Amino acid sequence: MPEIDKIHEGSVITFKWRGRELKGIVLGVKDKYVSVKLESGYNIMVVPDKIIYARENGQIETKQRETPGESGKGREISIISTGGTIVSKVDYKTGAVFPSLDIREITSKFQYLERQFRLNTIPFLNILSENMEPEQWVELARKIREESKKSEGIVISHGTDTMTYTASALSFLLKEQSVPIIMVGSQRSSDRPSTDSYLNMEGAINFASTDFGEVGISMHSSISDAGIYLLRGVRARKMHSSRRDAFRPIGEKPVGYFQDGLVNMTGKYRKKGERTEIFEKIEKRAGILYFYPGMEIDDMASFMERKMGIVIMGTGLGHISTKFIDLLKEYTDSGRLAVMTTQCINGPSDLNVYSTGRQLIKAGVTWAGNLLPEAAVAKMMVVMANYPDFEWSRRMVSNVRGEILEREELEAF
Amino acid sequence: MPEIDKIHEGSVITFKWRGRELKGIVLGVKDKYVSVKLESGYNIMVVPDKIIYARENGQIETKQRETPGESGKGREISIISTGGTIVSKVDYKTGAVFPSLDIREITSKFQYLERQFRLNTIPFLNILSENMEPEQWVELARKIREESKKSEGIVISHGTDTMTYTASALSFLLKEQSVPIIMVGSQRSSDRPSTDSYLNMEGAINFASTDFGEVGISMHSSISDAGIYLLRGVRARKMHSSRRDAFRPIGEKPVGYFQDGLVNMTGKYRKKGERTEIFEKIEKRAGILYFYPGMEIDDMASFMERKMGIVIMGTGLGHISTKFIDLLKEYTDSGRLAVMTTQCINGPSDLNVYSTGRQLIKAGVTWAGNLLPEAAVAKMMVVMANYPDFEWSRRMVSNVRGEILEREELEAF
Amino acid sequence: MVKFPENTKIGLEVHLQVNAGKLFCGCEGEGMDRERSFQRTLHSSSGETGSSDISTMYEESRNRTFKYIVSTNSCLVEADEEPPHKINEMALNASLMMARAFNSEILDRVVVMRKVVIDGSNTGGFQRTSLIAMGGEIKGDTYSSKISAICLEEDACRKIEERGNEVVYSLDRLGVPLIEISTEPDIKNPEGAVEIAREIGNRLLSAGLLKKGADSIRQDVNFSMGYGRVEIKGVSKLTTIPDILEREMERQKSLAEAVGIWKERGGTENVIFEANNAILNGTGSRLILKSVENGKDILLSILKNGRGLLKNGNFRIGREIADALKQIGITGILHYDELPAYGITQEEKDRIANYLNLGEGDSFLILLEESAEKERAERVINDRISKIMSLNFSETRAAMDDFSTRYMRPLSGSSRMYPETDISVIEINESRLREIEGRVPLRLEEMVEKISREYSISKQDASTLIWNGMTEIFMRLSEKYDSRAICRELVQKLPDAERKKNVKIPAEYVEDTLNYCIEKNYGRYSMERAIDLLSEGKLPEEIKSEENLKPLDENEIIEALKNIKDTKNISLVAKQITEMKGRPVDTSIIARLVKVEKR
Amino acid sequence: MVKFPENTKIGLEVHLQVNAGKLFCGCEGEGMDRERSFQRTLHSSSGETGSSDISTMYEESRNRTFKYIVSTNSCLVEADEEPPHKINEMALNASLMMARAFNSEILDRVVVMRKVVIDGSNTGGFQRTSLIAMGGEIKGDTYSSKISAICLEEDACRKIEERGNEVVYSLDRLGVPLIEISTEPDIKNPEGAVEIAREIGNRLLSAGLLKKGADSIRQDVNFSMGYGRVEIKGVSKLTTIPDILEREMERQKSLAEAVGIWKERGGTENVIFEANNAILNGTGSRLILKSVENGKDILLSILKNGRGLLKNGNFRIGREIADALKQIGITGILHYDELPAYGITQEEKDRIANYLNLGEGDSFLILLEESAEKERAERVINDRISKIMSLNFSETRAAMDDFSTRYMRPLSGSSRMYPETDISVIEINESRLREIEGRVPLRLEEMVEKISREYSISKQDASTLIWNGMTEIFMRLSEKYDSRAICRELVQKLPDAERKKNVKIPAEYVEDTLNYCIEKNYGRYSMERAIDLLSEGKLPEEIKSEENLKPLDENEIIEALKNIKDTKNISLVAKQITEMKGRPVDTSIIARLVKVEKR
Repeated sequence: MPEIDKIHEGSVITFKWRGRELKGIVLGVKDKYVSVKLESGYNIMVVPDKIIYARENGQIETKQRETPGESGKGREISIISTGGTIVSKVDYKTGAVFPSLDIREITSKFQYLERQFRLNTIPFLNILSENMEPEQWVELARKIREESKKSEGIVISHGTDTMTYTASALSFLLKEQSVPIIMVGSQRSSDRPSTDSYLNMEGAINFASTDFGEVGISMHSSISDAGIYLLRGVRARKMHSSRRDAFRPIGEKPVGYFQDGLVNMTGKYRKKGERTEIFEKIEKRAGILYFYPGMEIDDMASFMERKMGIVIMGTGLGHISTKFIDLLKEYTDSGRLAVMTTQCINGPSDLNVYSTGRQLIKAGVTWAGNLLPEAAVAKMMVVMANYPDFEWSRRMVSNVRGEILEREELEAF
Repeated sequence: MPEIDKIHEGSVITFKWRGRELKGIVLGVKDKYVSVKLESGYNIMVVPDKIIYARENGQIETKQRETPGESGKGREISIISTGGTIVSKVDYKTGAVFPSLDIREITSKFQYLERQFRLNTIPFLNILSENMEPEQWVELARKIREESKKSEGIVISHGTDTMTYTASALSFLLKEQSVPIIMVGSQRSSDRPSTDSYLNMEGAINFASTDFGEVGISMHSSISDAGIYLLRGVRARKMHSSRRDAFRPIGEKPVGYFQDGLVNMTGKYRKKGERTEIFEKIEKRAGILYFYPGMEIDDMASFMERKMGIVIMGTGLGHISTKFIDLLKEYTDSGRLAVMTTQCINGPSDLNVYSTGRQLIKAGVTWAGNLLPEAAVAKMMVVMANYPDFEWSRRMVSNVRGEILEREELEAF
Repeated sequence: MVKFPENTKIGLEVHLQVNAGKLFCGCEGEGMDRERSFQRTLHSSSGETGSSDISTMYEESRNRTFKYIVSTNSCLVEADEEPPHKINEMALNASLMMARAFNSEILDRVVVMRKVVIDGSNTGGFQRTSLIAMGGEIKGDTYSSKISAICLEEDACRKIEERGNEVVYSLDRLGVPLIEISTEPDIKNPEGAVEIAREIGNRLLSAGLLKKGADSIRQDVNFSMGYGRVEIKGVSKLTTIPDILEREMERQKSLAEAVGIWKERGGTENVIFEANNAILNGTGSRLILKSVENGKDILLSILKNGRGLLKNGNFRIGREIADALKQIGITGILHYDELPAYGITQEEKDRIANYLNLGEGDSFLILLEESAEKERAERVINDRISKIMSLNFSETRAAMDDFSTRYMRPLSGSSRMYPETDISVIEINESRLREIEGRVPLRLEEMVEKISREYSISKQDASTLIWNGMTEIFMRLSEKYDSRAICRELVQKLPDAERKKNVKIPAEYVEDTLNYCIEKNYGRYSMERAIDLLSEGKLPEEIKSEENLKPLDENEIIEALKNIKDTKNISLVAKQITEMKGRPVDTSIIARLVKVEKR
Repeated sequence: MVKFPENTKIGLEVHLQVNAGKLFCGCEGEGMDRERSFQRTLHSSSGETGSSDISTMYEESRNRTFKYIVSTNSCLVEADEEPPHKINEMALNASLMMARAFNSEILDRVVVMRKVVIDGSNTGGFQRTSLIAMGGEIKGDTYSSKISAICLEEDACRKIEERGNEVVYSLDRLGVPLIEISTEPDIKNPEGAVEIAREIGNRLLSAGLLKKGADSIRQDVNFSMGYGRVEIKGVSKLTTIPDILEREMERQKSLAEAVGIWKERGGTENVIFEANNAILNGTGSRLILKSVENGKDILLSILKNGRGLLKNGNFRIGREIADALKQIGITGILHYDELPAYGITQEEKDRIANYLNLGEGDSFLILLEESAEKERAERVINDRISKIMSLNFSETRAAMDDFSTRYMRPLSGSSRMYPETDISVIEINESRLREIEGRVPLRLEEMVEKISREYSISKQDASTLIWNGMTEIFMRLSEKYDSRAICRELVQKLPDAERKKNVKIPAEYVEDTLNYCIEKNYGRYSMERAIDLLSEGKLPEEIKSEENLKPLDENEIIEALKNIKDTKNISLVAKQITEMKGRPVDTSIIARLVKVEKR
């Protein structure tokens, strides 16, 4: 009779449980419990009374299906995959999510794409986006430079969690760009029949064939499977943890809209340029600090110690307790950078309005209108690594990629 | 001839500037520049050629007008003032903002208030809200307990910057409450003809006379001077740095609406109870940590060192780089508390969905649905100070003040 | 009674709606539709369906959009916009209580699964379901049946309408907890199936946990008589089971007989259509004319040896073919046996037979469809015929209102199930099992008996209490007050008042106000007054705060009587006084006072 | 020409709209109204108005709401929902350039102030204004005037309509930069005022910085002739200044005369109204009847010694009183001098006189108003009369279309100004001053002369360039190409093309495409083609990318000529070829080729 600790994942098993004879495929063993997929399709986790029969079968493996390659004819679009929900599939037995990138699965849903585009799939990274590090932004920028030599547009599939950070970082890392760069993700993984990934990707490929010369984000505009927004990377933010329409433009309207196969560019944008050039350095010693009542001086001091620049998310127009003023003065006096943003997310920081703000100005704190915290930290990392320190503050407050809005319309909130 | 360094604020002065004789009142002297208010009303800052005449006058003083007291007849409402834009006025000569709380200025705008209510004004604190510390929340709770003995409702005027923090803290500090507690602020100071303070206060006084047994926030519902929302303190957030309608309910609809003198309670709420009881302790060693790509292990470690509990604002459903897992495990193993929230603001954190989340669960990280980061840190400070440590996690995840929503409707985002 | 074959096997899948909030979110079980809606499409994933499942592929290729009407009892979870919450405790407990009731073995750990369904009835494209227990037995008065599995599932969306490519669903029912109890196929006849199904429903009813409403019990019936298992979906009324099974039995019998004849004739050959639009030139058939006008072709094929089997006496293979084609959206099929008809004359029929060079026992098929659809149609028809010829009739069928059944889809395989990873495995620990131990539902008869005995009320009344879902309230109130009096209020007064005003008074309002009367020691007349006021739309808070329930004391009654002239009819007098004072009055006091007065 | 008194003093406040973006936000100077609007109320703060300023108190007590129509060129700043941004550099420079032009002393530091205005014309309840410079002198051809101050301000909302308690404004004009130049009251006669005002406007025009449009120059006129300073607001047309001043001079003269008589008679006594609704019983006056019907009372008062001064010959004290009352919303005032009228008979007039016991030179007032308003009305009337009696007529008045003026409010005091703390003090440093040094605007005549001379074009053309705001573009393009050719394109071709298609081509489009033609060495015909294409609505990018502007070369023209039969009219031939090929063509080449051909 086979012992429980001899049973392996994938074995076909017959066993007794509370007097009943059951059959199935072993999904795993932990402690005394065996996970079994029954013939009915249900998974159970039980302690068998007795194992009658077990045979290694190998029916279960974790599929690692990455199918790079090209598909279709027409204008060339590169699809660079970095990981995330959009390329994940579920193993139907274990429920484990595994990465899969078969572009034909997408184009088979939208056959016109095959006629219009030559889609070139490039596995680049395969990580959850929360594990993305600034060094990888630079690598991605290099990959973009390489792909831009042969492609007319680049789509980057990316986890939604840190998508706006990456989009911002790429915006600043790209000195010039000759192709549209469209980031796309999904809020429901591709294994679900209700996934948003196909429509988001359809939008992304279409946006990637325009003259858009910025880094954009292509995601659902509402919870219906209807339209897809093109959002400016430096002004977009994931504003809901779970909805399809989580990505919203902050303080402005979407740049473009895709529906029923048609792109409509509704906003202003930079046109693509002649060549793609990038910065290749990044300064990691920068970070975001979120102010809250009760924050201690040491909290800020110890954070600052390791940083060449900090982005503070203050309250309201950009305030923090005045007890931090001296500390900040010392920090900026030492040639380092402190940029104030607002935890309200919407609206500008403006240190001229209240006395606390004016004290912060005197302490050398910089602010840049409605620059978002995520865009601020990405910009800071690029600016500090690639410009002399006396230029940092000026670079931070001047608008280079649409990250600071000159005007906010009433509807934008 | 008077010397420039003999000139004081408030002096009446006649002087020559580039050959012209000018008269005015001195507002200040700094370096060689004299600030003068001319007879035309314009302020100028000039270096006088020659001072012809100067006389101390004392016309200018920084007015400190706090006029506590009572006004009107009817149901007693206490108005506790803590500072902030709503009670600030400008000195029309210097432009300096000074605190002023003359309730008659408000009731004179809405004379029916005098007939319905006896308004009792209590100066309590006079600070900008970004300087509010957790100890002061407890003091405020004590003051509320005291006032609740004689009043039927309490209005707290407060700076808008940290209003939701204070509202959340009070919600948790009040074990039971026998009166409505309505926080009110303004986004445009009372000295401006366009101030929103009168209407916000009118709403607050009216809300304070209902059976609402929670801590609410009374602010503009739109940019028009039309309706005022009553928002649940633990579910409201300042979502714009400058607009009148900055305060928004997150994931739910407003509890009440005030317009044209009428209150309409549209949402569910706890009714006021028999008595007011409070917790009198608070644990300051708690704080919010905002995750961003590139955050270093030391950033979290050094923050944790000083804290008994931390609220993490992760990405998406509540994720951070998996490199922090070990550190978090160590932290929670030592009996301290780590609660995950989302920087998306809207929507739940849910650590069951992705692998990073499940690793965080194993590392002992707690999450509580759509509990907001601001409410989380306030709740943590109250829970940790007033319950044994083995109860902390369970208390954090159980809904006691409507801070965790059971269901989010489609319209709530 | 119809005789079923010896080898008949009947199994049941009974679905019971639990009277609790939704299974994986904070919404209530009942709600109303709202103005708002959203719309979706669903995609099948390649990994999940076998290549032979062309109905699923067809489902997706149809490019259908689903419109979901948002209801007051739906939230982001139903919209597939938020991960599921923790499982509803009350529903979970109900399923465990049912398992205990039938001595089914409860699993230590419950794994929530997703079952893929892409007809739009679930917004996520799957239904959440979990196996709770296995084994056990249902014992009715006459029959019994072994249980194979007890599952706890989410109910699906309620379909509102289908128009063109759009299907409209309401979210109100989506996510309501369903207990699914599947029996082994050990039932021998339809009467046994009816009894077993009734027994299952009665248990949840007896526990006060069955949701009210027409939808609350639905059953699927598994039937086999030697030709494979047929699963009949959507049998909503218990009593129709015998009629449905009789029709199904006859269908299979005739089918087998027809196959016998067919094989004897030498079997058949694959159907291959060829277009010949000219063949019916000059026809008077409006069906044909209209079809041609719509751009369809006339496709013809021999059906070798099929004459007289497609529609003749009991033989209905024609319908089998038509039903299968319908699943892929093709409807225009005619065959030899049914002609002349539809305006096609005998001469035209002969013309076709001639053209196809039809042999003695051959039949033909006419397909009115675009030629582009030819291959799809051939594949479906040939698959269908070869399945029938193999005498394996196993499939999923739908019950119709006329007791017949229609082909729906192949039996679904286990590949359609995979774990719901958003919900962690639920441990069924000792403390939970102890919690339900005292609440294992009795059989309905036992429950009636028990309540009748313990509370000294009639069986009739006890039964009414159970059917109205008032048992728990009744038992709680009876702890504080005379149970017969409480029973009278709940069984007589309450339905009476509701009927008069045509309202439904929430049970918690009734409990709240009656409780108040008990606590205040107000007595029977106040309780009745309370129910009257509730039926008029007053809220418990209002009723209680206004002292409306305090009965008039003797002095007050004396005072009131002064204004009443005719005191003959005591209950009329009581009514007048109550109307006058807005408060209840004890008729016995009136009676006494009136007597005193008269003296 | 009317003779003005010796002691006449006239001062000007000229407001010039600067052709730049808005002063404190990122919006453009021009825009269109949109569908969206919002609404506000304004409150006066107690600290800010004197207690005597009852018109302001009235303004608030009226409970007016202001509705603001959002325009395409407005943002959160105009909505008073966001702090102001940094000051518009171009507008600031323009104001400094104007200061330099008149040798006004520029302040080292500019402090932005808020001037309280609660009529709703500014969403914040105040206008932002800052003093830029003091002193200097404006020299016209005949007259000159000293400057007291040069300010840079925000323009106010454009009023759209007033209906009931609601005033509707558009946000399109709010925030547009205004340079305000105030002169000393050293102008002696209206002709001087006209010349000085024109001189001011011409300077900004000459610098190319004056916004186009009817609103772009507005002036207030200060006038005094010994009875205090009157500020006349809203003189929009320069040429109306003499007429307005004449009327005002006559008003003050008559008023002074009337006061003389009144004083001679022994002066007056306070007006005190008493209600007597019965006195006009039986009247046929519809005015009275309607007033009574609306719940108003008939309030009567003696006006001691006032007979013949209220409306008689040049005397118009009645209107002074009515105007003042109108400011607090009271309109129903009648007086002795104007009766009988309005249906009130001589008999009724006598009845009132009798009732009031009127003396020989006395007058009376009838106020048709609710008694509750009595005190407010009395206060306004008595204040007004005593101000007139004191021969101090100083106040703010509004210019009317008929050249008369109406009372608006008292002169506003300095208490209405306080610093805009949201904007830090702006330093006017050396580098900024150097930057504008070369751009100090010349007098218009000088500018015309200069351009004409330096670029060898006619004065007529130079003047047209300036008036059309094309000077800068002209000068830039002339650096690279023949200035006369450029001038021809801008002064002749461009207006011509615009007129033909009835469009306005943005100046930057013109510059962009002409520049392109110059860089590509395409020549005149391409420039004309460019302007034609722009007038057809094409964008510069399109025009440039499609190589539409490249002139045809000789071979291409030869090719094209083959298709043209009649070559007599060379310019018609050119037109045909351009239409055929979509590209410009040089007529001289055609002429040459045609000649060659003919030979």
